[in-house]
Amino acid sequence: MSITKRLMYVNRRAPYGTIYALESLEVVLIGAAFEQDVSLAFVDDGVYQLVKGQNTTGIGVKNFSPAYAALGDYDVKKIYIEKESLDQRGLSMDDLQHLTWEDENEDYAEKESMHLVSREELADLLEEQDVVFSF
Amino acid sequence: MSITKRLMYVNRRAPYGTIYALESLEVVLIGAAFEQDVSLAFVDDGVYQLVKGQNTTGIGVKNFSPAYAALGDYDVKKIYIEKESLDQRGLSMDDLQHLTWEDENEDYAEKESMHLVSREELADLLEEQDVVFSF
Amino acid sequence: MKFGILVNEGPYTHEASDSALQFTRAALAKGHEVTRVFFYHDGVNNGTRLGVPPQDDRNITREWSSLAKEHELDLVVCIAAAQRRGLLDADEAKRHGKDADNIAEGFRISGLGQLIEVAIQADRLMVFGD
Amino acid sequence: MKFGILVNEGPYTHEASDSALQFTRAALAKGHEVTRVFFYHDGVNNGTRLGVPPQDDRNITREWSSLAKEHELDLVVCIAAAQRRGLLDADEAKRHGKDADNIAEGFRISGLGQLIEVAIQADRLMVFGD
Amino acid sequence: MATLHTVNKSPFERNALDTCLRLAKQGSGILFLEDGVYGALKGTAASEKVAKAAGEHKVYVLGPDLAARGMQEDQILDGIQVVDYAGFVDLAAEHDRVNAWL
Amino acid sequence: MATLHTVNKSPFERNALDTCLRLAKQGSGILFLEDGVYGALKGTAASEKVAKAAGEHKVYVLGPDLAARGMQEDQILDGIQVVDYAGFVDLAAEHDRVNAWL
Repeated sequence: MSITKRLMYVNRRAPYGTIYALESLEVVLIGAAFEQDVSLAFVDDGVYQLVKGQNTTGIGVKNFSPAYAALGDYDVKKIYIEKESLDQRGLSMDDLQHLTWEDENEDYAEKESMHLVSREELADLLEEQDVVFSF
Repeated sequence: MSITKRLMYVNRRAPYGTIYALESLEVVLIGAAFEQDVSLAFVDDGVYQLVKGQNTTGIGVKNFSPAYAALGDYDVKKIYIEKESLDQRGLSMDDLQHLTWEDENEDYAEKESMHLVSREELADLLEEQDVVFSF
Repeated sequence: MKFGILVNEGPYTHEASDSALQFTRAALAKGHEVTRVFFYHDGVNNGTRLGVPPQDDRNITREWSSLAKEHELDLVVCIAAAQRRGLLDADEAKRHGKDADNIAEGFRISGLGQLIEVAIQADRLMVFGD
Repeated sequence: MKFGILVNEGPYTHEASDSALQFTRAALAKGHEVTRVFFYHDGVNNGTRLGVPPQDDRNITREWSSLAKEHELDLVVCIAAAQRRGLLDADEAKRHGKDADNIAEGFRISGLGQLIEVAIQADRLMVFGD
Repeated sequence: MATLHTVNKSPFERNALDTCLRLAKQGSGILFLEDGVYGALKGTAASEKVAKAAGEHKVYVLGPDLAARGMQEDQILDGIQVVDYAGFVDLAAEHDRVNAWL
Repeated sequence: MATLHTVNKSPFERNALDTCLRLAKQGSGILFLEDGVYGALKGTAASEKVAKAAGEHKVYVLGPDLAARGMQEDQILDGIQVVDYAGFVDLAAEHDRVNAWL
């Protein structure tokens, strides 16, 4: 397929309480092979997916949070975090994993994947998409 | 079994959007055979379960609302509706099915099953139970 | 217009699969194309042939199967989600050493790529879930 | 003390079955009795033997089965909820003319009366759901 | 024609409607279906914000889901249009994309 | 020892915590587990009401669910006690009944 579409995955659920966060990430990783214009938005409880230091030993469930760090290698490098969602939860970007990607055109320089956006900016981004995935 | 326990079913979900309301009612009807001290509470979106005039033809799903009228025949006659939940939804008792039971000790006189209760009254009722079922 | 349909919840438990079915029927009735129906998360449970719903209620799996037959719909169950939840076809059962399978007529098991593909090919992706 | 456990959601999809499993283990470790674990709504899906979760994650059905074996737990799947969702044992499959069954070792199918019964007999009913 | 947003959650139980209203651009379409139809009713704790939204967007509600829940069309807030499944299909086709706030 | 209430929902996504706080008698036990543990944290939009509740009830949070979500014990509101699954069992045994606000 030679069509390139703008696909955005909207993540609004906390991890572990339900499977949506994990199975959404599985779609993103598989979808990366299709070379589309992909972005991820973390909104509402979805911001909790990226919180650092997750340790699932005590609940006996697989910790899938390290997989987000691989997104850059899959060329998924547009990750938007809604500021209002962080604020409501008393979180800042420092509480989240720092996701980056390496730019092979600039000698593999490490570049920023995470973008803090306001509700207005996120609303604009949503409006630019061809497809919005929600799980 | 000769033990008699106070069992309360707490219904907090709207009908049709999910199956909880229907499958909760199925437990109540089966449970009636055990001759326990049973009551039902309708709280939050659970009050929508009793709204009159449900017509599911258009969604192709079975309308189970007529089954509530049978509760009296099953000797389930303590039905509590939280006033705060009705108020929040702009509903009154007139919008709900009127559920009754027949008192065989009084020549099958029709008696009231529905009781409008305040949050404080419902909190007291919850505290008197041996078992609280929630689905 | 081409529609892709994504169903995220199991039958009966959530109205999502009913809504998806009604939308699909209405889209076909209007002459639109439904390129693919993809079942993900608990949505894979729509594809079991072992369900025995009460006689006086709808049989959602059978409705999907007969709609698929009538309109040559492509009903795809996600393989990863299906494995996790115990929805297998004969090949999958054999591959994993299981002694039975349970997929219904008209459904096929395939990868998540089929979801991305229909999202790209269709004009609209409709998501039905919880 | 006697505990009854009610599980309302399927495995993996919701943390409820994990929580129920952890609670059951902890209660048994403290010397309490777990009179019965009753699976209702999508909880019946905990009882399928056809699930193939990823190798690097837990296998919830297998954990219930082995806990049941070790402690002679009574794992009961609601018959009405199970029929709707396609979870059958050999007898049920035969009765409904189905060509396969999918119940896992250590689980049995029975009526809702078993839930009421354990609610009456146990000292506490613990509800795990969505 | 911008985005069609769908809301299938009760506004009293979940935050889906609030998030939809926070992130929908002015002039969007918003369709209430399934338990979301409770958001379309007059006289509730959610009516004020939905009435305001109906001034900024085109708001629709799925008739079959309303009827299933025993709600009549005269209980619907002014400015909200009732559609059937065929109308839902038309809305999805007319808008540029559909965003489901699950 | 009255009722143990359990809340397994995020206070930002659902109304379970609000209903629990509305209907719990003073002196109840309230345990946050699963996604409910987000209700136990400092500095959130829910903190004020939970802090108030911690003055009227005994409030607990399940440690394994906190750790899974990357939350540390110093992020917990004052007056909330962290328990493990064994502690959860003890709470259930000590109270007269358990009410799960699903």
